[in-house]
Amino acid sequence: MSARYGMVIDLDRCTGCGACMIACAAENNVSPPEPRATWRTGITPMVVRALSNGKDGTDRREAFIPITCMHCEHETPCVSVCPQQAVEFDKSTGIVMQMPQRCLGCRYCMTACPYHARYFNWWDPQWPPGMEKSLNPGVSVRMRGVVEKCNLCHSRYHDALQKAAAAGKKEIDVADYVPACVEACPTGAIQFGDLADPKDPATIAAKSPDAFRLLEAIGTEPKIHYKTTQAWIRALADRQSDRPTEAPHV
Amino acid sequence: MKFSRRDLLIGTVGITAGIAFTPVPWKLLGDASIWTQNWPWIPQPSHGPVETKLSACALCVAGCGMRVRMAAGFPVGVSGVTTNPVTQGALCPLGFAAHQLNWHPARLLTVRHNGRASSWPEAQAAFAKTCAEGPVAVIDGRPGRAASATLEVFAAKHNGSYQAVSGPETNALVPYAAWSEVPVSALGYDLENARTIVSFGAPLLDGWGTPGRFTRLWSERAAGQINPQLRLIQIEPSLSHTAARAWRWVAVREGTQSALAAALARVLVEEHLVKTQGPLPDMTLEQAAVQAGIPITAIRDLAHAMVECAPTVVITSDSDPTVSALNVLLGAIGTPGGIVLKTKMNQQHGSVPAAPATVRATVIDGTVPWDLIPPTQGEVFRFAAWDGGGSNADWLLPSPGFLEELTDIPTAPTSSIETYTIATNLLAQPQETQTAAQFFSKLDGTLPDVDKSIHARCEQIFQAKLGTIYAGKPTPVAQFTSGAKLEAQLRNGSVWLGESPRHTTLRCALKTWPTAAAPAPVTDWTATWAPPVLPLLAAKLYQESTLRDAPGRSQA
Amino acid sequence: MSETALVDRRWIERGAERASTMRFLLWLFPWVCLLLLGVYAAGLCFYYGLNQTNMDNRFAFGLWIFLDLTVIALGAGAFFTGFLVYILKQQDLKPVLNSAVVIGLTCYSGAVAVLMVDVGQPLRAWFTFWYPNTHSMLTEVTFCISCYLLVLVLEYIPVLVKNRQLRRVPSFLVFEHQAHKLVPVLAGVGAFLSFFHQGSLGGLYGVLRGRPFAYRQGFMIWPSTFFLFILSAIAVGPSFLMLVVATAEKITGQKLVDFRVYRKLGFISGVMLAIYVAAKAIDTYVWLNVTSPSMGFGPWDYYSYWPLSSTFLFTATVPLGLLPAILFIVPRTARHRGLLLLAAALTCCGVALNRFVMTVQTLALPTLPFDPFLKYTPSWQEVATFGAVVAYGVIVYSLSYRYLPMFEAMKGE
Amino acid sequence: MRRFLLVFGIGFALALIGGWLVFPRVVYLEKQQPFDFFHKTHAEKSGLTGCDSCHVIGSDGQFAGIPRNDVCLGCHSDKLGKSEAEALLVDNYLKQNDQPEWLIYSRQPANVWFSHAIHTQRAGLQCVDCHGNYGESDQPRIYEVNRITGYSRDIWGHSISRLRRAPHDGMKMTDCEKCHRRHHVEVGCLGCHQ
Repeated sequence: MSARYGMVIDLDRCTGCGACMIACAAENNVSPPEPRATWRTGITPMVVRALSNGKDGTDRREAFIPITCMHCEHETPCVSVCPQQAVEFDKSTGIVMQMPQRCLGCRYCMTACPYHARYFNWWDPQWPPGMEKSLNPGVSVRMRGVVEKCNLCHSRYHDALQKAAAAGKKEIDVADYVPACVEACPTGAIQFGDLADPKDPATIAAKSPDAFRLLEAIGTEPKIHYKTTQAWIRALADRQSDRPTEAPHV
Repeated sequence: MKFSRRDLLIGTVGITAGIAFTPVPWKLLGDASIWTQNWPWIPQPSHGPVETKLSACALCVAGCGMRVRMAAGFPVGVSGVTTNPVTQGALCPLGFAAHQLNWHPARLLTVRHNGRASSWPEAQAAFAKTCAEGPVAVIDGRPGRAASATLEVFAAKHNGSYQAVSGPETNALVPYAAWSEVPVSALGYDLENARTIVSFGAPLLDGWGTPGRFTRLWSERAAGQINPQLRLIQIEPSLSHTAARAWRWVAVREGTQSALAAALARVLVEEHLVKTQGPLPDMTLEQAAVQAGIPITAIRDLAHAMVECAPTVVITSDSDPTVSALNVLLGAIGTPGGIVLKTKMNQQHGSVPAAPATVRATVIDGTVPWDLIPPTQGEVFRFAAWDGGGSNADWLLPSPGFLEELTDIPTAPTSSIETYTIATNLLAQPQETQTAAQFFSKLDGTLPDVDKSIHARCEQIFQAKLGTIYAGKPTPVAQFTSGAKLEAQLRNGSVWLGESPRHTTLRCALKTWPTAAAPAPVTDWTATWAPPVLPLLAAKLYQESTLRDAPGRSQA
Repeated sequence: MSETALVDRRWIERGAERASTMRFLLWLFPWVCLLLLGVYAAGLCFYYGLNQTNMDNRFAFGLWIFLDLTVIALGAGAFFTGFLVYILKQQDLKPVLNSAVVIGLTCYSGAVAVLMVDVGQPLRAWFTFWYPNTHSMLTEVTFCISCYLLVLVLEYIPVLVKNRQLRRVPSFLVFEHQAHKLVPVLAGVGAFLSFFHQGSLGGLYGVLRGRPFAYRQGFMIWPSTFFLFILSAIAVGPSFLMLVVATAEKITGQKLVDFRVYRKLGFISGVMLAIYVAAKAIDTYVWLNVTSPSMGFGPWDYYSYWPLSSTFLFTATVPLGLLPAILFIVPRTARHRGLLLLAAALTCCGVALNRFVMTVQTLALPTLPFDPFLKYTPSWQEVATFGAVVAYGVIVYSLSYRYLPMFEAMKGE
Repeated sequence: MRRFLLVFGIGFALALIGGWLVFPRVVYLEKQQPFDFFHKTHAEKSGLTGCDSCHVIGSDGQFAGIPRNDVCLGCHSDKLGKSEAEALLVDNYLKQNDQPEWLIYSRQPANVWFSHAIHTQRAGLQCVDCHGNYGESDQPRIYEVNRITGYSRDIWGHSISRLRRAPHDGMKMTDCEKCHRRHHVEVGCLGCHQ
């Protein structure tokens, strides 16, 4: 069994509510922000960012784009650079795995990632007293000085595997493995599935003419696909229009 | 022979050499790095059996169904319930971190009197005293609960008043209630049948009503389509999240929504886009256009667009009769896809305003906006699980937090169909806390008990034989053989959904075009979030990312 | 003469002219202060973590990585001079060999020290040796640098035991003679290792497929930057060595080496620099016209942002590359001591600028279409640590100069 | 020269003694279990033969680990026998409905994910294959914790050198890997980590 888990995110359906971000943080034991943390030092394995067509007034158009680890299939930039195998491409699932306990925090992988989907723990994670009881037992807590990122809610994959084993099955039940962000999306904008399975709805969606991927020309074969019918978003994504010169209200 | 400095040197060399042939350096090297992987100051998840339970979120009036993952007896994750017919598995962003709220730094676990720590007996005594002196006003932020009945009875017994505070979504329905002489709680929007929705600043895609209900509709019928089945026209000064995703966004000048509404009314009637003949506003199209800062042609187009795809319904962000009147012209009241009457079953909770002067004590319960100032001179007792800060209540009384209180959840304000849910308390209620109902019952043992009233309501539903119970699979109430079975299902997180709305029984008479100052539109995205504090993880949205602006409400 | 001064004298080579103890201490004082400040800053980083720096998820590498790359390039003089003397038998460079070794040692040890502060979990750094990822340029760098550091230490010991007092320990003397036989071998090993990690440092960025500004095609597994870095390092090494010795001469007011040595070093620098500039020009052309467009990035994506626009590329290659090369090679200018040193200084700046562009500009440029151009200013902790490395270098070199016959010994032979 | 060797030798010997004999006693700290428990007695007296009669695996594959009080209550609703341990169990725990805080010998760190279900159901391993013959243990084992890492000594194993070890001695990653390699089971980092 060799799956290739991936997503197709319909940007036209994304309302930018941020449910995926919070669901992700809660599922993966990401601590509440350190008071000094900013959009450049925070930890958001799934982050929704705003897009705009750069115009003002009534011509202005805005959209939102959820960004997470793209689980690059080919020449995975972060895997080859890690000096001590803390990042790994899993052949059986296509998931790019990050092992914070192996990481020495050199941050080379972060400079290598074109999607900026990797996050460094600049501070030790902190919870108010007692809140550690609300931690997900399926995910170990990271410590200061290591890099983390989306592992595609791997603890849910574990549970699915275990359930299958207990039932004497080899393959997991597709319904048992759904990442937190996918589950959380109130508009069902995120389609999750096995892109290696030609019959999987996600695979079919990924092949639609409206579908695209970010920085495809770099050739890393990301497994997070996007979808839109809006011409201006497509133009922006394909780097046909000029980009912002200043950081988004920071 | 005696020991020289040279010997010491050589001896040390010998020891150093020897150490290398022992496990000491190597094991220490290994253990040191293992230590960094298990730093004592980094919390560890607890061990214990993991189970999944169903309940409902009682933090705001939406009352979404929640699937709660429990480990070692504590909630470690929440998600929506896909079998819930209303939310269809959705929750608001804040809901996903709600299970951490019980440990929020602002959690109230001690009785506070004018900022100083106090105790329950003292609070009881103080309250008993004031009760003896005069009438009591009870302000209920969550009317329609079983507990609300208890509060109402208590208020009545102490010749006081019971007042329900409602959120913007309920307020938006007030005008129709007034015009058609039915209680607000009986009204709802039949979004499922609407083809065009004109929102005057209502954050329809951003926390309006019940999460999931409209968002799912929108994503299935509108998202990304050039000519969608469901047209969402957003009329708002700024490009909000909803405006950004709407089929059309009309930028109106701040606070001129009434003017635009008036202009639209004129176009609709004068160009015979609607059957009804008025009433008409006094304002002329030109005046209105100037006020709203929108060219007349644009207003005409908008009016046409509104009726192109009927049925059309107008939704306001808060009570605004001048805009609501458009629905009368559009004939969107009592018709499919408009404002409809829910099938009525639960008894009504009227709201009798208190006589300010005479009231000696005011009790605030439920998720009442933190900045609410009760219109009385008397002592104020406020029940809250979290301290939102800056409350002017004399007494802050800690009440149960998230999933710590057994309560039922009446129909959500915007819903067009009656629903009934029970939010089972998956966590034990902390001894430090009391609900208002418990507090009152201590004074008066004869008050109706919440658990019993919930039982009674389940019985009611069973007797009426109407609607459907949504558990794993939907089961019509009529098929239930005993009320106990039905109650058990509801207590395990199932939802009762009433009959589909009646369209005929609602008549709405409007003599003249209403004139009222439009209230400030809901801009703060957390406005519909009832608890005074946000889950800490919410800061991911505005501190650790630039997705949203930090909310106006204090973060404690 | 005070007691301490007498003791101090006893450690100084007989007949060697050195400053008075007092003056020497005065000279050391500011540097020691700088060093201590840096150590304190580093301590803060160890205790509180890297939030003490101004780096962030986007600027994951900052001042320190720039420092490492530059310092190691400047230290290249050590291996290359050793290579010239022992392998290519250029005996006339022998007088500066010891200083080359000292410079190399300080540069490399300083760089490694800073790297240890730079990583988030220093106590796990040894994992790289236990679970190495052979595909990573960083693994290559780590292995080579740590090995070469060992080599430098071994090369330094013979110089160390030439000290007047240490010499008197018989076993040390024996060791020194044995070591001398070993030195050519070490030089060979050192040269090999250095070639590799100098290259790998370039590869570090050249392999970043995700950063079209840095990504280069190349030969086999090595991107072109691999070879460019070797060239630039070899070019700058002798220049830096020359500068240091000249400074030493200036401060001590003594003539330490013959001018011919300078010219030789200059000439080597010049030739290497010329080759490097040519190679860099070709590389840039290929990159801008073939590599980068194939990834959907054009020059505009890199050079439309002020302040780090194309001016840097130009400055690094022409006034700080071509110009010094000419000054070094053309006899009329090379004869002139001042111009020679100016050229050396320019070369050092040029290479530093190149390293800056590779490290900082790469991270400042956006890759995602909706990303902004980012800025970063190092925190005082970062700067202080940087300063500490410089101070450390000065102190070690000063001590070595004072107590070791660095130049005398070589003259003697 | 002889004297040199002598002094050097003494130093060397001291180091060896310290490293091999003293060091292990220093890094590991002995800890007391809540009360004595005898697997053998349970196996013999109550006929609870299989491990899974107490250590169950749920339908969803969850491993219950050490049974909770309700399981014990099955038999120990009131004191069986006069032993001190029995008294402790019934009075201090079962009656108070307070779970004894057992120190778990084979407890893996938080970043390890181990599924008993997969290893027993799919791979068909027996409990003894990894845990040894607990069932026959007739006296309580001492629990030792590493002062630096907080791990149970069973993880490193009782042989400090890890060279000549008993079959079930040691539960480090290398031990897992060895078995996986033997059975050609390939899993990525997150196959066993979380």
